[in-house]
Amino acid sequence: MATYIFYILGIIAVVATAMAITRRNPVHSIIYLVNSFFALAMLFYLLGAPLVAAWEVIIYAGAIMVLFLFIIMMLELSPGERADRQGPGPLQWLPVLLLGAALIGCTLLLLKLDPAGSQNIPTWYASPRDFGYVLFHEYALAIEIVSFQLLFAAVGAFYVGRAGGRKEAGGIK
Amino acid sequence: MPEWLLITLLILAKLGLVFFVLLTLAAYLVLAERKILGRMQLRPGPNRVGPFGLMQPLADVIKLLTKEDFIPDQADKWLFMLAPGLAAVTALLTFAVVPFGPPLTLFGHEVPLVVCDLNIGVLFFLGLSSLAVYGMTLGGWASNSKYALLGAIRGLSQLISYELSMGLALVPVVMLARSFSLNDIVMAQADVPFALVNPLAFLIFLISIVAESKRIPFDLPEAENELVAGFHTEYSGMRFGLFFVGEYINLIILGSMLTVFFLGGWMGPFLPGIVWFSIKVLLVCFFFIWVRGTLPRLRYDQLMHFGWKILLPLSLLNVILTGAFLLWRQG
Amino acid sequence: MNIWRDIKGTIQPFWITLRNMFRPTVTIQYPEQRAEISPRYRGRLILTRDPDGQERCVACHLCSAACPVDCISMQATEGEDGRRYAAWFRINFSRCIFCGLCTEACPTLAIQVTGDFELANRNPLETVWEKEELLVDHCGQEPDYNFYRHAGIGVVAGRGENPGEDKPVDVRDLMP
Amino acid sequence: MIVPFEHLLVLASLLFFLGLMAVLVRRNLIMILIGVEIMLNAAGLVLVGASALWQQVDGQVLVIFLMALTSAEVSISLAMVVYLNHRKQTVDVRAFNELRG
Amino acid sequence: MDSRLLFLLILLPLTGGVFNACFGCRLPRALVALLAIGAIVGSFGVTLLCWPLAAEGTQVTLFTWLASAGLKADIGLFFDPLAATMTLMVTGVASLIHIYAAGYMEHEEDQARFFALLNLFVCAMLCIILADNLLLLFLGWEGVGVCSYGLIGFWYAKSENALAGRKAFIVTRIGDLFFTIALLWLFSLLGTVNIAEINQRATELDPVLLTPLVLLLLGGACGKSAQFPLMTWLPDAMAGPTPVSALIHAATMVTAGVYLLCRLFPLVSLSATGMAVIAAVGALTALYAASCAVAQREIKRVLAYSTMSQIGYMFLAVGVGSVAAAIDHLLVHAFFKALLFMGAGALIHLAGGENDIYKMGGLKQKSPLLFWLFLIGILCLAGAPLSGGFFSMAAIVFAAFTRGDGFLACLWGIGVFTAGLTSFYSFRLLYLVFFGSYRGKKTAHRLSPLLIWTLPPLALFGLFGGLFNLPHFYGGHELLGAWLGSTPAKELPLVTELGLLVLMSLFFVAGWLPAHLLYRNFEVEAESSWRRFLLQGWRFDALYEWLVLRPYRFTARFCFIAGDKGLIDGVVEGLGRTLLHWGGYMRQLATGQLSFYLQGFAWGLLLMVGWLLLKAVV
Repeated sequence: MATYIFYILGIIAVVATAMAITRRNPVHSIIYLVNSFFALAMLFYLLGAPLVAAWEVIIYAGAIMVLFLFIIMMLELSPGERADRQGPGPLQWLPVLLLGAALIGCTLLLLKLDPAGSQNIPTWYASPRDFGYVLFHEYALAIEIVSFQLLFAAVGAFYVGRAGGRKEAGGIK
Repeated sequence: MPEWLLITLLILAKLGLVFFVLLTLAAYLVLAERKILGRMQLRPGPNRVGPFGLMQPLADVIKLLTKEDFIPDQADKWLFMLAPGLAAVTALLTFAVVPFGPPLTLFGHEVPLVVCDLNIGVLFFLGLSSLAVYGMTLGGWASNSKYALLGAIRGLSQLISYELSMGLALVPVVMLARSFSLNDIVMAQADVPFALVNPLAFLIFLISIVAESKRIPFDLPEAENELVAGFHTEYSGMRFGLFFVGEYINLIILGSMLTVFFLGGWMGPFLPGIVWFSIKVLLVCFFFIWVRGTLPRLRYDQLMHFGWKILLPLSLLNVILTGAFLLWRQG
Repeated sequence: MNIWRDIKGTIQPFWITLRNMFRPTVTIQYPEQRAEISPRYRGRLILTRDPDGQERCVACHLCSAACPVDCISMQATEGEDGRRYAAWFRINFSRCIFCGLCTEACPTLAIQVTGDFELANRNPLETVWEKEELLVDHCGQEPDYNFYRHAGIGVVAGRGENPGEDKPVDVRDLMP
Repeated sequence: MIVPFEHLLVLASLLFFLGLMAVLVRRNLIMILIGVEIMLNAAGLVLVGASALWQQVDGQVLVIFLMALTSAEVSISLAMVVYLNHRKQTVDVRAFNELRG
Repeated sequence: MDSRLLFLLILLPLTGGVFNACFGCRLPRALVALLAIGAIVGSFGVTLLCWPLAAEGTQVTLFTWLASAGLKADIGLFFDPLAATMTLMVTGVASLIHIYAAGYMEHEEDQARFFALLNLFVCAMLCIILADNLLLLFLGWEGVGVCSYGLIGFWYAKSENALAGRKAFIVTRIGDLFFTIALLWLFSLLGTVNIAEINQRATELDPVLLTPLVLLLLGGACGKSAQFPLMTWLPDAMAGPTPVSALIHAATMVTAGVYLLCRLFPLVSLSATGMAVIAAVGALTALYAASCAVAQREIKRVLAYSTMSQIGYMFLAVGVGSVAAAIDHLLVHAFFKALLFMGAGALIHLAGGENDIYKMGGLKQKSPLLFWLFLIGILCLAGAPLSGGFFSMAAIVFAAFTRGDGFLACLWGIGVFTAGLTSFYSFRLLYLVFFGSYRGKKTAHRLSPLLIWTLPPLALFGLFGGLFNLPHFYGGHELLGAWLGSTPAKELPLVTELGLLVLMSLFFVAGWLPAHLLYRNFEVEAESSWRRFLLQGWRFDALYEWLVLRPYRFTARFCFIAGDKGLIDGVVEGLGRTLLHWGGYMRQLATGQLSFYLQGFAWGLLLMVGWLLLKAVV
């Protein structure tokens, strides 16, 4: 049962992501992306990480994507999306294609090389309590560092977006 | 009868019951709001359709259903049609984790009076409430109208801002209850509701959910005298109705969340749990209406300043204080 | 301190609205209950008659000139005895704003306001009232006033000889 | 019991590949950022999968850090997008080539 | 009683200070002052409450502050009789001075900053007194330095005030350096920073090392207590507001050095040389400062030099091994010197902001009450028989006498002579200020009642403070000495004691008489080079300028021109130019197109993955 759900969700994620990156209208691609993230969140839940799943929805779908939406709406990017009129040249998509092929090749090779056959992921459940325990005991320093980074990001975003920057930009224009 | 069938049936029954009750309640909440606001303004409110105007919701639904469903020419049709549904569904889904009564014994089974007792119910609620932004935002954007866009942007930034303090106000609750499950949180309030244990968190959460519900005094996304009708300016007929019903369902959800997190859920003496729960939720809903009848709308900059400069630091402080308190009590 | 004032100012109105909930409403259940209208209420316009039963209106157009929304129109005509009256007189009540300026302008007190406000209608054309509908069989608010008593009816003969007109006063008779 | 670990890796590398595609091929700054988000999520999927495979919470903890870093990155980069859009009234990457030597 | 209550002592002023610092500028002025006063008075109350804990010596630990590789420093307090006495004095005097300051600073801007610094200062001072380890003590030590810097330069808009603050900070830093070295050395020798442990294990130390250690500690103490040769900052520090001078530069901070030596007395007393140096430094400073005070014209500078001189006495007492005498003098001195400073502040107000004593005079008529209070202070300072100052000073002189070898006898002579000088300049001050006719031009300010009514308690303590440690000879019981647990002074023959007493009294009179004759009806004083020499504090400032500052500046300039500009800039710029040249070729690669760079990434990644794949297959 869980196996089928896994594959279904995987297909949803891949298709939604593919739709997302090919849309002309950024708002549409964000809708697809939210779908994809939803599928991913459920995959996380399936893999025994309910907290991560919840955060995937809260942070990615609920905050980051909304931020994207906000910026798109604020900048009033026209649905025609001026940037992508011309199609991409082969120089641009060729390395990606090769890289993708290589990556998947790597994985398949791994599959082949593994003498014990493919390892199965067992069902497993990490309770919020265990999670918090590990997070705040073994990774306390990392939390400090990451929180500092968030602080710097906030300050940086404020600095870049402050009124002074606008004025300067106006001068150049 | 096989076990799983029984369970499925029970869940379906609960689901149907909840949906039916919720939708009816939302419809009658509209009526109640109009009546109560009327009383506050020294007028009787709707009283023509049926006795005391009790059939008014039905009349409204009929009116909305028979109105012309209008889609603006330049609108993004796909999103325009999707958005109201999104708004209503995200509001409805949240009720899945709300425990509205103590477990019930039925057919020899213990049936918890909650559609689905997730052990991360708090996060489920936060996740869905963060998704509630989409319905409004996409609706406003897809309308391709200045008023709607402005309303949507306003609403978006307002909801994001107040979600932070809402989430942070829940952290002390989780700390006190030592669980993310709403059922456990209710259980933890058997003696004293958290509103008395941590009144600051209660206040912050209360203000935040008023802001989350986009109602007066935080109704900037749909400020009538500035933006016509804000994000749903271009909507008519049942699509508008969905937004409208979504808003009121959201109201009930937020009320029941407040009840669960701070007012002790279904805990209470003498009366059965479900009655206590309903009373509390209805009281909270009355409070919402009362606020609407009393306070004027904030200015946009005041709203943002209040959210980021007062509510957010206050909620952070509250988290720290609660942590310190718990640490101290442990010794 | 300011913050206490703010908190008080936020909480006080809650009490006021709550108190209002338990006060009697000021709304009147209209079709069943009727409002008591003040005697000075400015409702639908009428054309009154003088105590003799004659029309008061002399079609002077002052009312239509005074009307800010131009809802009054008429055609003046003259009887054989020189008495002026309106050939037709029309008030468009869908434009009328019930300001009462016409009644103040009227020299003969012909056009007057009443307390009637029930003019709603499904057909906009029916809100245009003609003279026949406007004219009433009573004197309105000034029952004793009779314009022609003072002014004479019309100028068809010399002074004091027109119908219904008193002889002119010889001012020398008035000397002491 | 659920799936072989390799299948999860294939799924993740597919997602990663799609994200990379968006980054390299699209010229809209916002779409490039979206591509970055997709790649980060693919990495998160591998971490969660690994966490489940070895029955340890550490992988999930790393996903949390990943999310925190992402939000920092997004806030800065979107602020820069706004700034750039104010400068040139466009979000086409080709317009921003001041670093040309 | 919960011994953890002791932490309130430090926490109350800390809270008050931090609160005032953060929110003070938004609160009404009265509330700011009230908060600050409340914090200190609360602290005083806690001291009284905790008094019984001191008898046994209570040790409490709140939490471990630092713990790494052998170094373990707790936030811990040690409340023994010595600390308790000091705490009581500091909180008591500080309470009165806070109240006084509320009146004194009534019309100043930045009250919040002032009171925040004052509260934090008290907090740091209590940290010094109560710390159970040297690291925490050092924290307080630096804390008082910082707060004193901020307070001396409180009116920073005038540059000489800011300079005075800086000077005090830098000069005391020199002392702190010695203290730091001593601290680290002690840690490396004994492996602990706990004071009790250090004192216990002091005998384990190599006697050869002991003397330098004690000298280093003395250096630290000298810096804080303005002893020779680091004394130049104290007269300049009078630029600060008068309550600050009263609190910091008379009663508390400057006595920190004495306290430090008393705290570590078991260690210090092991080195005979060190003790001798301490005594010598004390006696020399006492003489030097007293001689300077004779010629000063500013009222607060006279008091500053007298403070320096009195602390010299305390050092002398420590040097001759009488901790009880030192602490007794410290206490009494704190009371009467705070009284004198606060009185001086009131006098300056009364003279309309004038602080030149040559331009005062006749103030007795203006405020008789102030005159009497000031007179008490002057009597104590001058060591008038039976006043508090007399007993404590006499105890020190006795102690020096009883040790009685040639060197100490010499110091004893200096001490006695200085007592005469002290008497002279004290009465000079008194006569110049209160007698004769008013020589100034400015009109008096109104005196706030707070300025007067905080003085009587201090006068009371100053006058009768000597009774605490009244020697057996006068029928007393040496209460303080017993309380501190120090060895009682050697009993002298009755004749000797009486002789000494008479001698002290004689010197008092010998100081008073010339002052009476010269200054009772003072008009104008002739300038003389000798007087100028004394006025400028033996020209030590100029000496230091010539000896230390000029070579320092020269070296700095040399380093800047030769080292920084020539060597470093040359290398760096040359490197930069080379890189610039080569960079010209590389710039072709930088197209400015984001996608171009990203493609580079992708190709690189492809190479890596491809190579891995190849390696796996082959």
